[in-house]
Amino acid sequence: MTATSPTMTRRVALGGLGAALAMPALRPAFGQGTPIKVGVLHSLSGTMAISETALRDTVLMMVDWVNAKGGVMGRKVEAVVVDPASNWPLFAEKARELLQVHKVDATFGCWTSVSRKSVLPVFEELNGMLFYPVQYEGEEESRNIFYTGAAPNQQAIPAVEYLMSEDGGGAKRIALLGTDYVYPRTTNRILRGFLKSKGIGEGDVMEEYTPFGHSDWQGIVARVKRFASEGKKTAIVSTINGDANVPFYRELGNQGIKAEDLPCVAFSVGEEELAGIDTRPLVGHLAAWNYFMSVPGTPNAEFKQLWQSYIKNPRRVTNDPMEATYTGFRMWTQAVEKARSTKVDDVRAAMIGQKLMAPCGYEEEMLPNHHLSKPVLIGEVQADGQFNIVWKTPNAVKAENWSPFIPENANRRR
Amino acid sequence: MSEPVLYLDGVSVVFDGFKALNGLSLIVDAGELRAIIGPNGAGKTTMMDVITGKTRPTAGVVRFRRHDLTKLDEASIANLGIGRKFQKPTMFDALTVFENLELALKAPRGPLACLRWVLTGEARRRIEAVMEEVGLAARAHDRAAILSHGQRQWLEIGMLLMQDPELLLVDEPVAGMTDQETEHTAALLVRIAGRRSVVVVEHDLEFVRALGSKVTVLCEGSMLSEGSIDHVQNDPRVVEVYLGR
Amino acid sequence: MTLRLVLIGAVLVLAALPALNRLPAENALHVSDFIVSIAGKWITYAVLALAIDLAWGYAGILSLGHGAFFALGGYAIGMHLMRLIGPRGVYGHPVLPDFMVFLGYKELPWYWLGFDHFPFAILMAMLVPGVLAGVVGYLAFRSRITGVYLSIITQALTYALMLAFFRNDMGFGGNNGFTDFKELLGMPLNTAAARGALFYASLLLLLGALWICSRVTRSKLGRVLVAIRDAESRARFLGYDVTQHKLFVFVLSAMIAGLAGALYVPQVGIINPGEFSPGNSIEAVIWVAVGGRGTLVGALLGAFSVNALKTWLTTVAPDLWLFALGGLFVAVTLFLPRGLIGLFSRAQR
Amino acid sequence: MRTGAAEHGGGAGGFPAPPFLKVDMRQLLLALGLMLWLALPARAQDAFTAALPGLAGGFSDIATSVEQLGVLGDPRALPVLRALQEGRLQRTADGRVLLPGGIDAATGQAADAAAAETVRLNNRVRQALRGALGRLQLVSPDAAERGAAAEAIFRARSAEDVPLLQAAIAREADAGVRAKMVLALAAAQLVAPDEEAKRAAVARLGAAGAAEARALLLEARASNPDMATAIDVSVATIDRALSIRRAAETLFQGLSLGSVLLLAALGLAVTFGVMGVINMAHGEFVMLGAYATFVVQEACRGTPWLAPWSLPLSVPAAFLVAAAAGAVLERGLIRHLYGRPLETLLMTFGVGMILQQAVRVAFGAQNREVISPAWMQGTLMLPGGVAVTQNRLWIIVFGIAVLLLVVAAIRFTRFGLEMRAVVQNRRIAATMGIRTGRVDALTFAFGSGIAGMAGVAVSQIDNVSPNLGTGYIIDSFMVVVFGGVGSLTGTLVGALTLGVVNKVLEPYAGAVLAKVFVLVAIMLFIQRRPRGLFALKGRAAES
Repeated sequence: MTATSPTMTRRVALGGLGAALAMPALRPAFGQGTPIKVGVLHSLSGTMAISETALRDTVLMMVDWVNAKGGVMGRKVEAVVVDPASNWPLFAEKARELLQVHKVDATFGCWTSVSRKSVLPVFEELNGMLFYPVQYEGEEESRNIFYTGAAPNQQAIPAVEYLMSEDGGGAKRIALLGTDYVYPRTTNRILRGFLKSKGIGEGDVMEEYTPFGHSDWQGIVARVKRFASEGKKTAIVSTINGDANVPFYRELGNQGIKAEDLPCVAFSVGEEELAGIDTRPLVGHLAAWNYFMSVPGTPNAEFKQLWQSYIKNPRRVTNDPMEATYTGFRMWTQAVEKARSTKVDDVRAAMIGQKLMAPCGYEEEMLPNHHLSKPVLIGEVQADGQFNIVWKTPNAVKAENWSPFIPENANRRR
Repeated sequence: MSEPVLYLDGVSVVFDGFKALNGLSLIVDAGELRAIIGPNGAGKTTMMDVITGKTRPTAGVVRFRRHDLTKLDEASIANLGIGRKFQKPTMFDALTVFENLELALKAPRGPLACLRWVLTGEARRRIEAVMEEVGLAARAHDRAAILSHGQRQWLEIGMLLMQDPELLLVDEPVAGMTDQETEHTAALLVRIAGRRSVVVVEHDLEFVRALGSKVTVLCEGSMLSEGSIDHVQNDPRVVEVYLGR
Repeated sequence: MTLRLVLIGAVLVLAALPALNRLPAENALHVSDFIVSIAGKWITYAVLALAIDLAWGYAGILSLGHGAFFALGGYAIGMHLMRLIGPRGVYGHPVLPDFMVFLGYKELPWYWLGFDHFPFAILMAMLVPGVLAGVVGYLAFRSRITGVYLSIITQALTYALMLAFFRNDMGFGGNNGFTDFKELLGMPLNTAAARGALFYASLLLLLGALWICSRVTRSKLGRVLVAIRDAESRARFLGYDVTQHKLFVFVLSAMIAGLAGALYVPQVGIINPGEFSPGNSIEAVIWVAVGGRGTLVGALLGAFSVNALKTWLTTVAPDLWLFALGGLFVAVTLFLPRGLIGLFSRAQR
Repeated sequence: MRTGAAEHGGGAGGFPAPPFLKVDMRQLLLALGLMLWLALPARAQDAFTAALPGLAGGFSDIATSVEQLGVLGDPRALPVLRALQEGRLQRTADGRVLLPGGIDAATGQAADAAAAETVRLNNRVRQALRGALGRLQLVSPDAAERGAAAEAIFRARSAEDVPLLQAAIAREADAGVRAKMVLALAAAQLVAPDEEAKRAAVARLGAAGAAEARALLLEARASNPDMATAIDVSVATIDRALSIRRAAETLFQGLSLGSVLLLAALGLAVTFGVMGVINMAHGEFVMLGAYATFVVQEACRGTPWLAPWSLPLSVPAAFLVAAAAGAVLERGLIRHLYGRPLETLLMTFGVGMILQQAVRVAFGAQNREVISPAWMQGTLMLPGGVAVTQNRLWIIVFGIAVLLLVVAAIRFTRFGLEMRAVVQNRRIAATMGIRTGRVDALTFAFGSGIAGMAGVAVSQIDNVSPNLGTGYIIDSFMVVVFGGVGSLTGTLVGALTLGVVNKVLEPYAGAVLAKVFVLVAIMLFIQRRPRGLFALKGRAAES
């Protein structure tokens, strides 16, 4: 199915040329009807390109995949790729263009919260449908967005519970390190509430924020070491954003911080981020996600195979947001088939309750709050850059996008 | 006797240990025309720079009437009534002859005043008169960039006239001029000198002679000799360092 | 003269855009909703380009920090828009914006007071950039920092502001900045009517900015600025206080940029510290270079053409557009020192 | 993208074993262990085999087994625990535990390893493992191993370690190892019931002056209220020692940041300072250098004897790549814009965009992994207990070396002479037969090449991604302007000053505000001295 080369696929998106050009001869014949268009709104240049290009490729892979199966409702699916260039107002403009000019039926896109916040009014005004594949801070629920990444209760809280458990080392003191933006701030606020409920005092929590792309971690890591020398088992909870992680982990390794003494659990570090680091000094540090590439089972094996043959590189890794994109795309095709329509209102109704045996090895379900039920997995970094799953929830956890640990949510408008 | 217009006493300027001016003293009276000569590096241009505020003296007194020039910046000094013509004619190439003169015309210099500025008939007549005087009337609307070297000299002299200063500092005004133009310039400076003080720096001794004024000879940053052109030409020290070569 | 005619024509076409949008879709003159919605944004970019051109093209002040003034204006109106959300925020707090509720603020910081009034916000959109430009300009011009040094300083200025605004503790919403605006002057945003109104407001601002800029450049002040640009020290010896003149035009330019930012934000629906990024400011300078600096029309032409190109290329060539745009910048500086407008005036001669 | 480490992880071939795992040593120990085992009473044998099945269970079973194996003192435990630590211990579905090579740990016989899977670790197991191995290795013939064992016991301490350590101390000949053991003994005594020994331990830990000792003391304080005063005195002693050390470490951090700034700015000091060219693509040249490092590393990967040298080899490679790019840029574009610095600025910004996207297209948008060689990893203890990270120390050294290289190139080479001549008077230089165009190209290439070398250093501490350069360009310009354009001394002093000031401010103001303060301070400073710290006088300052 993936005989299409990446460049050719790009050309489809590029010129909107017909599939005839790009698809090989054994492509199934499509039935009546115009192609179904999906928008791809991921940054291909600028600071976020590091993370987002892989998601663009994932969507294109899924488009190929569904077309190889005969399309959706017998209609071909066509991707419209745009580059919002890590520029938030440009995200809004491109969203509008996708909806008004290209009249896409669904859009897969965004990584940062601010990009989602920027396009949200556009999707609401023009009644579009956005699939957002990244774990985020919650505190949002738009009828035009389906959130296929984790809400805080599906990632952060289980991870900290694990750290405090006997298996996780029994941490009594927590250093919250994060990049200074809304996801870490919110997550840490939720965690503070949670830690308080577990009887950990204010004095045993350290919170520090750094700018995006922060590269000089010497001082902060030294301060964390000092924080850890107060005679209680200490752990680091990192909400450091993608790019700053490489220098952070290098510094952890070089300052000799061993996972046995001072474990660090991260919520934004996956296989892609580790690909830029020598992980041998980091063995034992943790990450909490809803998917790891090392998950056993057929759905994941298929997913990995699909990806590595599409990208023509047997060593390319998969990660959690890619899996969320995959899951979202498949649920969307299921919902379209169920609704027998691509109209946003129909598909939205059909989306709720969609189930899929996801690559993470659990059955995920789209809940009425537009979030997925997901399992929580905790993995330890291994020397080969993969994660060794050391803990997982028995079942998929329902998303709580409005955290009970944020008191203001009590008087939230509904 | 009235107080001097320009009063320099013991002025020294040191650049990186090199003494460009070394205890220079100079007095220029009202209405006086003064020629300054000296070999290259004698400090002529540095002296001009000190008077116009471009260079701060390391030591010494520089006064224009009662004003201490060492405390003022270039613009304030210019606005006190000191005009300067540069050795290398400098003007605004992107502007026309007329506009260059208009900018030089004595008028309020603040940004708001410039924004509100309206060219009155009287101002236009003055500009036109100066253009006649410097022989550029025909080129009023040509950009300064396309003038010949001699015309640029004249335009700068014209700008000096428009400023209507009390003291004119003129650095090598006749370089690149024809003999006829040189004569014309000498006559012009002499005419101006009645009402204003003029300091001329020049190499061309014929021209200095034509000015018929008192001459100051600078050498190595200080005054070597002063007097009529005949007096300095016969001063053995002058002959040795300057004329003799 | 011809340029002015072209300009008038262009403004008329722009003014007609919302009307052409009402035509039925099959009409040849029909303009899509999308074009109308981004044209308003481009107009604010054009005003920013005018402001930069006034400082750079006429007075020779190459500020690589004009994006900062634009963003500050945007933040001022953004604060107003946030105040107008009132109890419609997610947490239903009557006064505090959501992000403040969230970060545990108990009351509005003092610098947020007054922004519930529209005239105050607009005043601040001009004053804050103006005062900042005044302080920075005074210090820099007084010390005779010119040319590339000034460019580097202004670039550092916008960089420092970007870092500062990224901090959530500043009380400006950190990285997310301000979004989710509801209304302005009683009009609900996100409606065609509001977009039309903002479009015409931007057009009015553009005309106003053009009028002010041409009033300045055609006065004697304009000639003084050119004089300062070409031979700063000569202007001093003529008695012009260069610091004052530069400061005047720099502050004026910053205020125009601030107003442009103020109209930009309600149209794009978001303001965040990314607007301060040095790259944005350089890009805006490049619009002016592409169009042709030292001519007001050139600034407009550059802003529209580069942005139109960018909008088009980011869709048709998402992987390659940076090559095209980068190549354009290189080609223009090498081969068209007077910008696109230079092509026209060369053709005229 | 994961290119290389997967090969490493496979462990089949070239992966060099850490020194303490040398095969001969292991065999030696194994033989020693077997001999002891034969002499052991049957009861211990039972306890050993009884503890083994736990290793095939869940993480907490494994941890319990490990702890049991550690206190048994049974030498057969050593190979089992070692294999576990290395991730080479396997277990079968029926609960048997297999050593590498498919040997059943309980029986010592070869067993069927077909359906076996690797026993996985978590941090709790690792912690237990460290303590257990520590106890077993305390008798190791290798001093370094005994030292590591003492450190492990220090962290894992328990009351049972006291006699073990006392015996080991009595035997120990190596003073360094002995000191570690004494400290570990103090840690163990702190949790043992002997009150008298505990008091002595408090004092000894206080004298050690280490952060870890401080943690232990504070931990003990809660359970020993009667000793609170003594503990407080010891903690205060440690804090005094630490505050001095901390100041030294802050200084080091500042110098380290400064040396990165220096490296990034040195190239700019040449292109901007000497030639007056504003190159906004400078950061992209740094990025090219980092990618050159990556490419050299990949090229060396296939040749095992070359692989450890890939980083030193990258230095000339990065220089050449960036210098070539610089020469092309200068000859092709920049020379047409001499005398128009502002246009050069805009043009090179466009070039930067193109370079960034070109690298993104060629290498992908993801970060590339550049591995630090072993000699650049970890921490070095300076006298006085000041800990400095190796990679940053090497970057400081590298920064100084590059600076000296630049100075030497300008002072002592024909090229440097011609360059200075052209800068001082282009026309006269030309009349004397210097080909000024060539000198321009070489100078620019030289500056760009230095940026490329900076990229080698940056690849050791930062992301190797297409955006790498954007993070350095403004800082570099600030360093050059602050230090004084055209002055290498200025660049050096400027970079180090900014680095140290930044790091001193950081704990008080946070990383962002510290940087903002520094930027504002530079802007204000330049008002006072528009030409920077070390202003050049004369002609160069005129422009």
